[in-house]
Amino acid sequence: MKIIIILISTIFVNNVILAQFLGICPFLGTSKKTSTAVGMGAAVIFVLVLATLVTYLLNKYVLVTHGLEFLQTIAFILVIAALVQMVEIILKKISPALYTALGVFLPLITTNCCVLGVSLKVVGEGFIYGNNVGEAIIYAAGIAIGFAVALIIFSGIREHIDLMEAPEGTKGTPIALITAGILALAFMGFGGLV
Amino acid sequence: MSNVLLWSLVILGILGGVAAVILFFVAKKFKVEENPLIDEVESVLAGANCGGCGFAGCRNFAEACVKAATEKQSLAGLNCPSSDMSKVAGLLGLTATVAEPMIAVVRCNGTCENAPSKVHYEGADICGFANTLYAGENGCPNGCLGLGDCVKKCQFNALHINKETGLPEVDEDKCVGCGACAKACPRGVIEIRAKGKNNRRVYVACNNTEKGAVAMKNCKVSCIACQKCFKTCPFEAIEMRGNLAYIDFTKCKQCRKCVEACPRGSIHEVNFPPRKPKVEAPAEEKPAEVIKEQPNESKE
Amino acid sequence: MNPIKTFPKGGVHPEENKLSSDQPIITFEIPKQVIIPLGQCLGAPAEPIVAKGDKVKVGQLIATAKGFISANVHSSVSGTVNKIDEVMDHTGYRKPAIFIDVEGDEWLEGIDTSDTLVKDITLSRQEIIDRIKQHGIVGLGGATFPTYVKLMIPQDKKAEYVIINAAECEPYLTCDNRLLLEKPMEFLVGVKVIMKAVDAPKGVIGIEVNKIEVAKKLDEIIKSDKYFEGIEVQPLKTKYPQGGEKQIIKSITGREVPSGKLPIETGCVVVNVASTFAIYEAVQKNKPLVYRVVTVTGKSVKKPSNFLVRIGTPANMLIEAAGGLPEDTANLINGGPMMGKSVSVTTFPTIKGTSGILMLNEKDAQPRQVSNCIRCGKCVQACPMGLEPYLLNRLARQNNFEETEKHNIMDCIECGSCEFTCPANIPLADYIRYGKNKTGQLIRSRNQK
Amino acid sequence: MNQLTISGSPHVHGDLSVKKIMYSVIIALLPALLVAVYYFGWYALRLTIVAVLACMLTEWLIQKYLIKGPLTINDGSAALTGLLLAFNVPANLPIWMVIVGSVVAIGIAKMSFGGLGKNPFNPALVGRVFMLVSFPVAMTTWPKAQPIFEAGFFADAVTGPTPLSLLKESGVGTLAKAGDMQFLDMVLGNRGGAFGEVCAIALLIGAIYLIIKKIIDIWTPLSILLTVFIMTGICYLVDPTQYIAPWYHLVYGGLILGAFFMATDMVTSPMTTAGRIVYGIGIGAITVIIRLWGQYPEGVSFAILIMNAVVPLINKGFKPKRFGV
Amino acid sequence: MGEHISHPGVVVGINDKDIEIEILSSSMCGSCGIKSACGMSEMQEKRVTVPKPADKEFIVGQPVKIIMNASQGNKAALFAYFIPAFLLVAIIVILSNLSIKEWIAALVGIGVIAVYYLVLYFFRDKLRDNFTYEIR
Amino acid sequence: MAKKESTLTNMLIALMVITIVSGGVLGFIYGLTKPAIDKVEENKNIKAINEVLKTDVAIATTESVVIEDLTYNLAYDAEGNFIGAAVKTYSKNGFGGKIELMVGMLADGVINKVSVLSQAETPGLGANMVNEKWKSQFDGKDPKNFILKVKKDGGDVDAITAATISSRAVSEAVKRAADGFEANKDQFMKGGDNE
Amino acid sequence: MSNWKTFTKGLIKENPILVLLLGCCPTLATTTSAINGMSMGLATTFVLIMSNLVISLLKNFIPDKVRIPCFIVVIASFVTVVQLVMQAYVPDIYETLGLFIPLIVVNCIVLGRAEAFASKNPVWPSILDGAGMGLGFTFALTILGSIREILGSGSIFNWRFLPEDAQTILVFVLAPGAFIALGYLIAIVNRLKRTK
Ligand SMILES: Cc1cc2nc3c(=O)[nH]c(=O)nc-3n(C[C@H](O)[C@H](O)[C@H](O)COP(=O)(O)O)c2cc1C
Ligand SMILES: Cc1cc2nc3c(=O)[nH]c(=O)nc-3n(C[C@H](O)[C@H](O)[C@H](O)COP(=O)(O)O)c2cc1C
Ligand SMILES: Cc1cc2nc3c(=O)[nH]c(=O)nc-3n(C[C@H](O)[C@H](O)[C@H](O)COP(=O)(O)O)c2cc1C
Ligand SMILES: Cc1cc2nc3c(=O)[nH]c(=O)nc-3n(C[C@H](O)[C@H](O)[C@H](O)CO)c2cc1C
Ligand code: SF4
Ligand code: SF4
Ligand code: SF4
Ligand code: SF4
Ligand code: FES
Repeated sequence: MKIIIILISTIFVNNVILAQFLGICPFLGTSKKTSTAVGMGAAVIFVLVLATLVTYLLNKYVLVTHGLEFLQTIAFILVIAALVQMVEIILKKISPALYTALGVFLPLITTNCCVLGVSLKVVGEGFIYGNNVGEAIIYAAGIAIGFAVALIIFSGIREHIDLMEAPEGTKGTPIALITAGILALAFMGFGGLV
Repeated sequence: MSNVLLWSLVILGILGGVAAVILFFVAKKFKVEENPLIDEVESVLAGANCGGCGFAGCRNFAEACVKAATEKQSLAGLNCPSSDMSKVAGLLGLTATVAEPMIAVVRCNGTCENAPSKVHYEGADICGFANTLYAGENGCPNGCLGLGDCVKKCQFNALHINKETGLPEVDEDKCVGCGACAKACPRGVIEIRAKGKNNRRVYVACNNTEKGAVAMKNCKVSCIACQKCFKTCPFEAIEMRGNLAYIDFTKCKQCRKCVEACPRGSIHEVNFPPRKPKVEAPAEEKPAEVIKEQPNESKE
Repeated sequence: MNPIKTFPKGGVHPEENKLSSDQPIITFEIPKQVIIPLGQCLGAPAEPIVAKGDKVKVGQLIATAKGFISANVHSSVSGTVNKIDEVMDHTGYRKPAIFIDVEGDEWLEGIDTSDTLVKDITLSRQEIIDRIKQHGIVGLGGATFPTYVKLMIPQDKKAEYVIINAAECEPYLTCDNRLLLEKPMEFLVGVKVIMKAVDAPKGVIGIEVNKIEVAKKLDEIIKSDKYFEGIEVQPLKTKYPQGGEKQIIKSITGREVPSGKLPIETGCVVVNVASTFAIYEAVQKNKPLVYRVVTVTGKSVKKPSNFLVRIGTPANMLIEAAGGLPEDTANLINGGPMMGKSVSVTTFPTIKGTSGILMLNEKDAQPRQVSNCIRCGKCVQACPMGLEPYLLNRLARQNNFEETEKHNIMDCIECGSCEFTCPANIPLADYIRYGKNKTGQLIRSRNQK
Repeated sequence: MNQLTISGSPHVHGDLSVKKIMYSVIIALLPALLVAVYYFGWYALRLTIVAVLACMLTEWLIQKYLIKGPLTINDGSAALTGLLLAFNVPANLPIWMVIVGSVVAIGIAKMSFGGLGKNPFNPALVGRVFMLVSFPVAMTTWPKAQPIFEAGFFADAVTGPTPLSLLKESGVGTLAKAGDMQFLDMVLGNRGGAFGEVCAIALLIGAIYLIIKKIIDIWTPLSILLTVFIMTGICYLVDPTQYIAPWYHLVYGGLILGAFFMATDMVTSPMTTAGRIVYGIGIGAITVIIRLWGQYPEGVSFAILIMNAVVPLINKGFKPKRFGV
Repeated sequence: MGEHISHPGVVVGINDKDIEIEILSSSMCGSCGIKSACGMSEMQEKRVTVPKPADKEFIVGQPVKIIMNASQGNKAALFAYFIPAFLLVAIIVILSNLSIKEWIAALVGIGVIAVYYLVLYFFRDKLRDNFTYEIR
Repeated sequence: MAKKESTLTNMLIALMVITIVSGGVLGFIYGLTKPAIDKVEENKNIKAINEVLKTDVAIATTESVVIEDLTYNLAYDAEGNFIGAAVKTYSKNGFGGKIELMVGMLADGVINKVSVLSQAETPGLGANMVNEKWKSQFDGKDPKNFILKVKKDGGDVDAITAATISSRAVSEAVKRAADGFEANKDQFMKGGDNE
Repeated sequence: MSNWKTFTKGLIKENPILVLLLGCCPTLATTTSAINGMSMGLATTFVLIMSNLVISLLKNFIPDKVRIPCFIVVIASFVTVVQLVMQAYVPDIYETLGLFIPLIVVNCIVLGRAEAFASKNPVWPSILDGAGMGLGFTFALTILGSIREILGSGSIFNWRFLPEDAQTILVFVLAPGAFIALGYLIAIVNRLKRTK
């Protein structure tokens, strides 16, 4: 039950993009095509879950035990950077075919404030979903799914907007932001579900 | 307290070390510093992503230039019609074979007055479509249809349709001669010509392929292939292409004798100081001629 | 007769306006000069084999087909070749044509000009097809595709049905209807000829129910004569584009011509009524295609009529005969209002494919205020091919031809149902045709590479 | 004779036009407006007029000074947006708030995207949700229905609960007790709520007119209503003390208005029948979820907006069946 | 049919079976002025290896377009990212609900995806046959 | 200085040097700021304690006890009499997550005052809980006859307009404090006596 | 490029938010009021200046291939410094900005300037560049914060100009309002740029 609550909360009620403002850059930058949005979502889920797991453990078993919480930012960012690189190498070693397909499909997976933000959130004080890996991981996965959901929906709308051609004044970024705003407005309807 | 200090040294040191090792193995894949020249080259490019160079975008073109410069020491084959390639070459320490500046000229002067419409068109505002439907409101199968496919394609806002004449006009200051409009025109009305010395040009403002008699009926200023200009030109710069005279801009010396010789007023001169009879205003901006092959493909 | 059938998806129902359906076919006088365009079929124009000053007879070959998809052109009158020059024809361009000054009406030897019905089919399959080819028969349903090509069934295919397209779903046009009423026997023999040519056991005549009397009449004749065994009449719902080749096959047989494939994939050969009649005349009477029935009509036209016209007769003569060009004519159309082509001059010569000359009045052709697409989906609902016209329209406007290809623009049959139904009055069919044209170029250039 | 026209085929056209469509919808909404004026008097009329004018003016100003495109304000779509926006607010809402809502509806939700037909979201609903979020108090303080013959045309509004807000706050028990919440009253419109949504009968009359004129098709509203009925029905069967009977859900709140007049907005709904059914099911399901478990008493507006966002994906997923494949 | 993804790239190496292509990240970032400043993983160029098409000749340095079906891309993302992420989440959630020490749960989770990747490694040839590209 | 080559050693050295230096610097600054940070926390606490326990009686000594998840800051007057406790309480059910309150409970079990330590409610709505006007409704209420539930739920608390969720959360937090205080009151009193 | 130009380009011509659209998350999240926006901007500016300074000093010591990680460590260190200092001396603001202070690390502007400018230029221009970019960022955030505060809370720099109980347009202090306000702000900037 708790799992479901966390998922609903992170996907709909407190969507990363639409309510928490994390990961806006890749959201705006990679939402031009629907066809890649799903794959992008999968990639984000993986990176986010893995990064959260590692930073969670790092925090709990290294930083906290030594009273070094103030090093969270710098430690996490280093770990995340290295982790993302490692995944890439491992993948290339394991299956060049997969690697190639992904390279063509999603030439970039941007890791960004979304990953760092979620890692910090999970270990932060305001984290209301308890203090164990299971929930931290579910939370991370929920956040990433929320990102994917918003991304997929948004990419559909953006393709539509490109098709219909917005006027000169709002074309491009402005209209994308306005659309995101209306989408956020619509998602407020989910408020109070959990 | 010093405990914390110690631990932070140790832990960050370890993390740094681990990261360094991982990154060493990835290092090969870290992008060699992106050549800063690329940014510089890009900054002197027009930035319109017009595709005139054959690359997807200006940045890709800049990358290609830098690559070519470092590997081949030459920019051969790389040309951005919209920008000053000599600047690019300068940045890269090469001398560019600077192409002569080009400009678009509209080889049709079938204004509403010169070539009154006989029918009225209603439908999609695409020249490429109207071209499949009929010869044009005035009946000239080579003239401008006036629906502005060329205008839509110009990335530089250098073209607009003059409402009165129904013809596109080129803004000399904005046109960079990228040729997008010429490609877009289903009738080959637009030619990319050398801008000419002092920005002066002489060209036949007609694209007619029909026999003189028919052309005369369709349009008051059509070239009827009377060959007067051809015979007049002291430099053999004029050739007859089918039913149309064409002035080769590489040979034309801008003597303007042909302009006077033409009984139909089809030859336009641009940016010359006025002489006795002044050149009429509206069409003078658009120049040009060149006849490539006849663009009849889509006529069916 | 079978119960009424129709195709399931899409279609529209424009006002029928069959104003001339009661007008008997009048044999039109032979004009003083005919102008016979060289490009009369879908495909390459024919090459003239006569020169200025040559004497020609009715039915004499004057231009030969050039290439596989091309058709012979015959003189429709006897007289002297005046010149070979360009004429503003139905395409809106000046195209080469043979001008013949008429002298008398002398037919070429060997052509049976009598009215007698010839029922016995003596020629072999191959001979029939050769005859059709020599006599320059092209599809008279509008597409002007050389008929012999259609009748040459590939080795690995088998024709099961000959479908006679008598739907005449175009508003206004009545030429096929009149032809069926007045020449039913000849027509039915024509069907037999085609069935023999393609070796098909069955012939089905598809007729929209707004012409139910003709259907009944044909049905009676067929039932009363064993000779016509194998032929049946199939009434179809009155719905545009019932006469579209793919639609009529679907209506009658329930089979769908696969995307990008020819009708023979479904074992069907579709031939128009007028073509069938022309085939009868060519095969049984050795008569090349020199005349056809043309409906001259329009709401403001004084005498909407059906004329039997020699090919090359200038349209303005027909218009005069029908009472002159009405004052309020806004749009002069070669063909029907849905598929026909507007022409810019009244003097264009009639060609093999001219099924009608329509003078639309100002009210019907009145300029419509175009607004933005409101995404009502009516075009999607109306498209018989299951396409998304609104999308194709946008993509074509953006010159995004890779996408138009993905969205199957090449399946479009250009029926215009989408544009007819669009409340925003967007010239959808125009944009789609443009897109189709460009997409075709794209595909071709890619295949070349 | 005048000049011949050259145009691509077809040369004849059906006679439906955008203008006709929009004005038909406006006409279809008039019965509901009449009932609203009957129950809410001058307030309802005033808000309607203000919203319609504000929407039209916004559209005109933007087209004239910002977009500089053709002026389309008499095609009726802006007026319709204004009308529907007004229908969705309490009759006693301050005027300036309606104006803000209208400017948002037309300025942000419609013209920013290029005007008629280009907006992915339903403008009136964007306006309404914007107001709901911005002015939560004013937007959820509902006047009681007071027939003008009893209370007078200019009667001051007396606030009272709507069936759904009662339900949300006090549970099923109170609702059953509250005598005035009778089914018949609901259907006739004698209840609190946004003034356009109260009378189901008047709305249905308009809807039937539109369906007969083939302006809206039945699939979207039908699937919405069925989904709501089934989902709330299941909840009712599971626990009748906590959930009310499904038929009440159908007439409560803006469901009828939303299903027939707002979800059917062709601009923001899918193109194919299958798509429309999926869209309707989505709206129905989200409506029920928000109504039963969310913080807002009413879910139709949010549900429609959320499904609007999904429409491009639905259009991708539910293509018409192609011929010959 | 499905949608196609295409990316421009440059041929950087050729052998008898394969060609190596360097993907220009142009569809996403090529024209984005800030790409060098963007997140970390863009700092690398991707070099991918694809089987050489039989009917075409390529030279090093030639700009090409590499085209793949979008559903293949999604399949790749499924294998490479989604399944391991799912495994990781599932294992850890299950284990931590069984009140196993969380660091053990975490290690087991990581161990399981290591195994998963090992399995992928053994099937790498099979996988390769699953992906086809068109190069223009 | 010439640019360093990218060898493994150089990379290791560079990165490690930088991280170690950073670690050192940060540790140092942490040491510098730590007292200030702690003081901020403490001040906040003390301020809140003083605020919520403000009565006629001056507080002489305080002492905190943690029982379960609440912190009780016990206050005694100069004579060592137990004045009351400032209970640090919380609710996780706010509209924007966790809400932290300090609730002043007097020895007789009456709520003295409530102060908001942290909240993340919507500005203009739930965030209005910090307004004195609203908060003051708890002042001097005895939880025995003042039901700590919003009126909608059958209690006595006036909800903030359109922010019932926040109001509920505050009520819940206050109730938690009151209940906890009630349960442990005797022990506090005794503790005071003992001293 | 003159020092002056180095400094001013970030203010308007290459304004990181309005023109380049970098670092959207803090922009959207922290601009609920003018003060918040400005504080975030200033915090970022500090990090920018300091990291530019240090990186330009260290640029020759750092091998190319670990360039990015080194930059990140330097940046992260300064972010942590800011974090600690704010926590100690301006706790209120620290609390409202919350998570977004540590996220300065991943703000593309900071890394971007390090990479694109400081790693290639001497110290003094690097500082100016950092200051210019940072102030441009601050400027944009303050403007956006003001707009949202005026519309959403009826106040400016915490000074309420509307009566206590006047209704304001709440959306503007909420998530949707952030997107919408930024969208129109950029639209306006685009327009100004075009007419120029
Ligand atoms: C939309 C559309 C409508 C058509 N309507 C008719 C029609 O009413 N009658 C007809 O004979 N052919 C019609 N055709 C042409 C047929 O598709 C087909 O070409 C013809 O029946 C084949 O016979 P033919 O080659 O003898 O002309 C139509 C074609 C299209 C695309
Ligand atoms: C994380 C990320 C952020 C991006 N941010 C921007 C941006 O802020 N502005 C931008 O123009 N492009 C950005 N891009 C690149 C866009 O995805 C897109 O490729 C670019 O706008 C070029 O599109 P165009 O070629 O259609 O103009 C970003 C890409 C990524 C991956
Ligand atoms: C944008 C927005 C912000 C909200 N913020 C709060 C809030 O901070 N606290 C709260 O209790 N409710 C908040 N709400 C919830 C609604 O106002 C909700 O209707 C209310 O809590 C229910 O209480 P009511 O019964 O007084 O209407 C918010 C709603 C919206 C739309
Ligand atoms: C059946 C129908 C329903 C409509 N519903 C709405 C609506 O709910 N809200 C609205 O703003 N406009 C509505 N419109 C008007 C119009 O479609 C709307 O303003 C467009 O979304 C503007 O582009 C409706 C139009 C029709 C035909
Ligand atoms: S006018 Fe033609 S040649 Fe000149 S810039 Fe425009 S598109 Fe290029
Ligand atoms: S010049 Fe060509 S493209 Fe331009 S308007 Fe004329 S016909 Fe069209
Ligand atoms: S013209 Fe083409 S797209 Fe339009 S309805 Fe006919 S087949 Fe469909
Ligand atoms: S019928 Fe016209 S308005 Fe309706 S969706 Fe199609 S193109 Fe758009
Ligand atoms: S600031 Fe770019 S993703 Fe958050």
